[in-house]
Amino acid sequence: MSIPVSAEGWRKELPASVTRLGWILLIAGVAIAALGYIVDARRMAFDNVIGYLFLASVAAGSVFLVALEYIGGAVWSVPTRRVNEFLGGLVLLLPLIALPMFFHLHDVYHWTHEEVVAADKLLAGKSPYLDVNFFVLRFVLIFIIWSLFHFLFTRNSTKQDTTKDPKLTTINIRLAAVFMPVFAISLTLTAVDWAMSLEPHWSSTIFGVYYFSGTVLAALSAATYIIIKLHESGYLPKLQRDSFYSLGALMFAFINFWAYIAFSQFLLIWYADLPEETVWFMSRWKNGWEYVSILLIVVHFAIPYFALLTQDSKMDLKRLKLMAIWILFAHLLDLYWLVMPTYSESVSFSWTEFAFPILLVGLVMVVLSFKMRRNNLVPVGDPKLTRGLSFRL
Amino acid sequence: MIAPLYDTRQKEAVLLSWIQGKDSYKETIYHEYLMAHWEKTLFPSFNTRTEFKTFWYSALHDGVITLDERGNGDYRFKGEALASVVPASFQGYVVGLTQSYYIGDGAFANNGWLQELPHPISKVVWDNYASLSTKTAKDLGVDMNDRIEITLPQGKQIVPVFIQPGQADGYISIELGYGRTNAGPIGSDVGVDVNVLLPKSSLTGSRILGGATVAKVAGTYVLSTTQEHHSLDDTFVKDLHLKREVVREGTLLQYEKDPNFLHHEKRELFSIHTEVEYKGVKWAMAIDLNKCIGCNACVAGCNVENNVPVVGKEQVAKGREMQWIRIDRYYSGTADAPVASHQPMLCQHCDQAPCENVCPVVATNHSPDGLNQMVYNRCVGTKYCSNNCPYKVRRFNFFNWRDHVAEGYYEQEPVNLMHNPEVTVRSRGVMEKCTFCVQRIMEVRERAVEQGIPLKGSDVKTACQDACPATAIVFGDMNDPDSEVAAYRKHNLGYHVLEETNARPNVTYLAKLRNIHSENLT
Amino acid sequence: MKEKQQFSLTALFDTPDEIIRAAHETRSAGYTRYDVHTPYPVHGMDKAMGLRQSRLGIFVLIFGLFGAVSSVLFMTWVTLVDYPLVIGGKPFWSWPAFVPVAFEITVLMASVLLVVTMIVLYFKFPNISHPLHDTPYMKRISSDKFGISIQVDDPKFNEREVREFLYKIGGKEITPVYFDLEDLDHGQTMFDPKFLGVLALTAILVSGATYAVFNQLMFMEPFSWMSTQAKQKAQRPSDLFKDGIGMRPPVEGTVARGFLPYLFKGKPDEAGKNLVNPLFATKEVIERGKATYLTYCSPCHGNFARGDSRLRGQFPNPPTLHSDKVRNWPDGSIYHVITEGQNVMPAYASQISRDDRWAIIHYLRVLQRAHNAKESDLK
Amino acid sequence: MSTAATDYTREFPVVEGRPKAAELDATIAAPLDQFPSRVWWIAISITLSFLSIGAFCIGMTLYEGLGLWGVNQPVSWGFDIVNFVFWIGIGHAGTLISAILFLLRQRWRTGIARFAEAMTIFAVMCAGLFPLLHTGRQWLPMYLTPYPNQHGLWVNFTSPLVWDVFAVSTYFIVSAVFWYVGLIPDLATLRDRTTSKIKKTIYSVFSLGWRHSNRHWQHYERAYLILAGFATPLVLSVHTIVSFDFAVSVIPGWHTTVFPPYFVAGAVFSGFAMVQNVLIFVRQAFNLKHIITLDHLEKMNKVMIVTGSMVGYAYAMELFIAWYGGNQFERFVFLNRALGPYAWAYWTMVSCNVIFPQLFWFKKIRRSIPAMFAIGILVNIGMWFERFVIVVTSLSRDFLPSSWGHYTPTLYDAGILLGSFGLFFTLILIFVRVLPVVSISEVKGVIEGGQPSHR
Repeated sequence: MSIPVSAEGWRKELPASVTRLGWILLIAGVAIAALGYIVDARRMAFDNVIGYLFLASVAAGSVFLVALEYIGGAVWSVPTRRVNEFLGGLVLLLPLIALPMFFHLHDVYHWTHEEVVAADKLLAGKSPYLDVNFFVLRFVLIFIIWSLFHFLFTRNSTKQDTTKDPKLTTINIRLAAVFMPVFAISLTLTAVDWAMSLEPHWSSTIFGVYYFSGTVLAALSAATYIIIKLHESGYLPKLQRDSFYSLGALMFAFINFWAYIAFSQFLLIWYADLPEETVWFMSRWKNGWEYVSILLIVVHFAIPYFALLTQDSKMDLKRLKLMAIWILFAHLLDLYWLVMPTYSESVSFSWTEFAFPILLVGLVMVVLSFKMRRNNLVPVGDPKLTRGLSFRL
Repeated sequence: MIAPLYDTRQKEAVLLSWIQGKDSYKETIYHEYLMAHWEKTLFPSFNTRTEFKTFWYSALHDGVITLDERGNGDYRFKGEALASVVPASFQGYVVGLTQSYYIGDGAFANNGWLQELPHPISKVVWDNYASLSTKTAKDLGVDMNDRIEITLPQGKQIVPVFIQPGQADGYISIELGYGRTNAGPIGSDVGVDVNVLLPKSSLTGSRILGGATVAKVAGTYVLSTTQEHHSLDDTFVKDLHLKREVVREGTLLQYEKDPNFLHHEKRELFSIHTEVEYKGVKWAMAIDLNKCIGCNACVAGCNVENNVPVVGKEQVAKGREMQWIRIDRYYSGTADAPVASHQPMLCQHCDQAPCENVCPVVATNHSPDGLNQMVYNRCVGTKYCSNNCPYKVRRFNFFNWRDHVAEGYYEQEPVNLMHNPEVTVRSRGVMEKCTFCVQRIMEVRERAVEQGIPLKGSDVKTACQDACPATAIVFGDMNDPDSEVAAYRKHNLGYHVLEETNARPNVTYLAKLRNIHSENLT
Repeated sequence: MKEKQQFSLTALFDTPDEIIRAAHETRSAGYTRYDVHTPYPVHGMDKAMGLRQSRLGIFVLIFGLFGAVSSVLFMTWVTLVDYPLVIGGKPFWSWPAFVPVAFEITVLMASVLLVVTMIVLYFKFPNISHPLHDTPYMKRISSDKFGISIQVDDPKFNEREVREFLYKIGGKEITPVYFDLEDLDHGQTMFDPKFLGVLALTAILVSGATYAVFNQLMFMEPFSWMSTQAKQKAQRPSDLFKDGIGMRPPVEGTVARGFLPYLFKGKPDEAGKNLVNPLFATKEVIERGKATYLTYCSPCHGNFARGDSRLRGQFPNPPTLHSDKVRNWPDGSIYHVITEGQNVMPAYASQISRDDRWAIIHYLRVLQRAHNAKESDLK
Repeated sequence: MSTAATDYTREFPVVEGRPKAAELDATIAAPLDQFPSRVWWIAISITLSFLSIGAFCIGMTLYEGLGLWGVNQPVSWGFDIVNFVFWIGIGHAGTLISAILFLLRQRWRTGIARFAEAMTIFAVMCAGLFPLLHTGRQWLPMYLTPYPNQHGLWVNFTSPLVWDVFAVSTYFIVSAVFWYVGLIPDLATLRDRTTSKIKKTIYSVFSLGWRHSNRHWQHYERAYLILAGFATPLVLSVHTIVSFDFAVSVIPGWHTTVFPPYFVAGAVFSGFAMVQNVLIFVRQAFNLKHIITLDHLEKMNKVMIVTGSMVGYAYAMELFIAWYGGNQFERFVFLNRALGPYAWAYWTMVSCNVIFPQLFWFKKIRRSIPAMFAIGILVNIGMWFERFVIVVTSLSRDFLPSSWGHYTPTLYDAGILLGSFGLFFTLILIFVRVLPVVSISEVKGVIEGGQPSHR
């Protein structure tokens, strides 16, 4: 089978309308967020945490998916790897999203209040870790690590477009091997810092894995949606049903994985019934939060589970596209459910919640069009590309 | 009081029949003699208007009579009398021989229940030993379970070593009553005979003997204890019972200033699920740590009431003692001046018992009156309940103990007659634990039903409560607001052990108050 | 010589490519009763043969849902309806704890029934014999060849045409396959004595073994059911004591707590003189006395102590208790009679507790008063 | 292929060389046709003597009682549950290879799947032995199943041990069914190969009349896919439920939410180590080096680094959250593990599970048979000690310092452990003689030229 491997054959820009829409959404999002900070800074700061965690999911998750492809020796995802690489570029924008939050740490994190910590033996014991300077330091370190790996992966990958050197693949495989443990720790710390420490008395050892399951889902869904959209618009014409099936199957697997982790956490805490642990679930089971909790189960598990259960549904592009969007929304809901009960004891919803989703959608569109202008949409130099394009189950 | 078993005669009856001549023996001979003696000597001095029989029966019923005896009225402490007891100075090591707490001078050596009662302080069972202070042990170069030879002019004996924090330096105390060679299947060859150290002249005199020479001898002898020993200066485990709020203590001064001082850091307890409601009687116990003297009478009482098996020394060493209630002893402070705390620990009959959840066969579950009940016949013995019990008060029959100990001694006639017919005799492979003397509860309940009156919690007395000489244990219905136990539960000093596990125990402890202010002990 | 009938015409092929093409050709030629045999699943064969996708998925969905629903319903019934027990303070219906079992049952039902369905429905188990078995054709297929077999019952079947067709599409070793008619008819009856004998023998063996294991073996040492207890059970005899009574009476001459012996044995006068009713005539005491009286006394003395019960005539008649004698007796005398009995009246000491006896006396006094009411009472 | 820079443009042949399908039949079926060699007889006599030692210890335990073991108060679970979790873990590799790798379309699984599945079944048999034995009254196992009885009593559906009963029995049944379904075509091949009449009858019966018909293959493949789809969550659920045995409790060191995924990772980790160890012998003994290639072993070693690192992550997470959570009991337990009386077990576990497997980062070690064998053994030791650390250290020092105790296993404990290994390897030795250790039909499908070039 002959594959066009000339670099030009694969570089295509997104239409200007997409870029324009991206900018409009981005600016609108920023405006809403700014307004939110003016009107209700505390609430906006919590929304900012959600926004940050969401972006971190998509960005770091995409870097992870790139690394996973290398380390797992997967071929089916080679033709679409660039999408993950592009989305991975979002890690560079993480500080921008996080920045406003840093000015409102006091509103969000209970442990930043020195007088509270001094009066609370438990929090005092955690103060070496839950410390503003250390928090920022961790953020910076994690940002550097993610950016570095993203940079190295993409640099080698793009270099390969011209050199076609299989050694670059070998280097990336080794890098991916190093990245995996680093990613595990950094993502866990992100989850602990940004989400778990919202309720500083509470802790759960599985929390990092829980956030990881959502992260992979979010990154995968974002990529899936973009890939299908590009395929439908003629950007990736050579893709076969088998590749989409793999995306769908992976999505289905991680939906189950998320449910498995979430249920394990719940069952163990419910069963032992220790007040120090149950308090976290109980605050999510009263004052209206119980409806959000139920909604989360339905939205994040039940519906996507049955929607993607059969073999055919995983190859149905329309359904896959819908489910990708659906799961992105579910992940947002998941983060909302994780973060917002700390903000208010009773469930509440406000326009400020829209700021970051709009902003982030715009951001993704802008970043994508920027990247697509400068890069090949397909890693034309990758030695596995031919196999990837002819991948059959 | 038992009627003669087999073809036996009471020793008094034997003596009497010798005095009164041939064919005078009958079973009641001593009884009649005793009654006649009382009628003649004691009864007239009472000068009551009742006849002798009434007097006799009421004396028997009460168990005591009050004699009009007055001393000389001088109750001052006579310091000089000490001189006759304790010599002014000792040479070398001093050996103190004391009666055993439980088997006395050895008369009860054949009673397994008593042999297996842990020593109130050292928690050693089935043995006597030379108790040394930490410094003395260091001087002698011995450690726990080493053996030393004690030589006195009148004899010598090799005794295992036990290091006892708080013991006076240079002083070695050993219990008498052990080392009997012919005491029956249980009591023979238990411990060492230190009677050989007693001078003939001192059999009735002082048992504090100076001038002993002590030398370490080769070999070890392993003592069995029911509680592990942790070094008092190991910061890792030191004072854990206080840090974990297992034993809570305060000072009298503290209490006077602020009666609620225990509960300032209020722990909020709630459940993720709806909690079970108990209407009607709900059993609960309260234990006042101020009153508890750590004597183990409750343990003995429980053993007898509930057919608790004897397991023997080796099994205790393995950690398989079966007592349903135990007295935990904790040290705090330093090895030279330790502070000991006692805490009776038994099944807490938790409302949200972690043991119940995990039993696969529902052999342990909750009764409508709040008892954590154990169904022996359903139990398959997974031991999961014991693992999940925060208090580790469940006991497992690793063997058929009665068959296993002393060649089935406890299964033979007539020893088996001593088992309480109201309580199941457990066999191997089943878990058991404190039942709050459910058989006694049922008895009171039956009586209440029979008489058509409501069950009154305070009518039930558990065996440990009955046995407690200090009335440290209170039992009753916590839903009865007037009951003593309800008052204890509401007491300022009341607390539950390991509250944070949310097990909701039904045994309330009253924190110990130490009056250390006046003695300036801190 | 058994009668043989042709089953099909078979042809062998060497490579997967050939067989795929051959299958395709066969289908295009319009044959319907044919089959392709390959030693392992060859990709794309389903398409080449034009087979529809297997329906097993639907079965699995049904089995799985059945497992999930039935297990949850069962656990609900057990914990809510049949035997609700408080376990560890958890609610009776602890749904999170049901999830693991429900999941396992779902998987078990779905996967085992799936395989059973496949074997029975598609592999036609237990009817597993087939004409192709034991043919040289099958032996080659089992090893490394690929084959097509076009059956005789195909509407388009024609020996010559098919042979030519197979040859045309590259088939080698084109051979017919035959089968025995007798094999098909070789049915077995239910009432074969041998079969019945085996059944009977199995039944005897199984029931015997069950009985031996569960009623004999399992009750021997070392298996313990705690049915023998090393203690003197209530109401059981004992070999140890000469009188054989296991539950020992208190030793003579002893006094139990709360039980002073009755001091006026055989001395009714002294009892009357010395005993005083320790209870006050409160409403509760009288109620209690009434209940006890009606239980123990009324059968003879009558509900109103008139000595007019149904038992009249069967014994020396029980007297009325309204006689002057009884009315003027001190309480102690009545107590004595209840305790010790009188004439034919037996002692009630062991049936009626002491307090109850005194309560009866109070009640009796009430009856007596009612029977001889004074005028002042009427007011 | 190990010399030059790796060629990414083509898929590696799963089977080395270009064996013909018929040759495969002969190679794989060879052990079934020959009289067992002397090595085999020596091996089985060793394993049978281990088995009889175990049988003796089990018999004595049944007769005398659990007191023969080292268990006590407070450590009521000892070797029994350690071994149970260990063996269940060993079993997980088989299902992972046969089901999860099947779903992931990893063709290299074909060479080892059959063997791994057999190991799963044997390991589950060994594992199942221990929960039965560890109960005090071993003659009452039926009490753990909900059957209608005259007491009117059911089981406690909130008990993890009941979940275990369901999970382990489901796992065993489904694994056995999965294994058997995989065997059907091979049995048919054997039926058509053999010349012995008895064998032919047996194979005929168990091959259910299989005739390699594509009309059957079609359903067969579908069923196999669905079974794999069920086996995957099932295998996760089994070790998850085993982890629940500990994690639902309130005992510090047991109650932690990361246990489910951590146990699953650990199970796969130890299972792969065991499969790798045994396969090294099998490929040698039965001339299967071209079917079970060095690539297979290397891939398994890679899986071991991944799962080993997951286990390491869980250790780190437990330590971190024990500190972060601020619960003094948790903090104590983890300090006690690292520094207390069982520190030796803890450090054995950490070094064997986290440190030594890191050597697999080096390709040379990954492809060196002696090195990987040694590391595989170390991993199995480490994983056994992991369960020991979890079970024993947590129990020996829990809440009340007064009830602390020490656990010392007895010879009976050791004997039964030895016996379980005896049982496992005896079953394996019998298996390699009576059934094809490699799936004939699956391997035929992945040899070069095994599939049509155009579709």
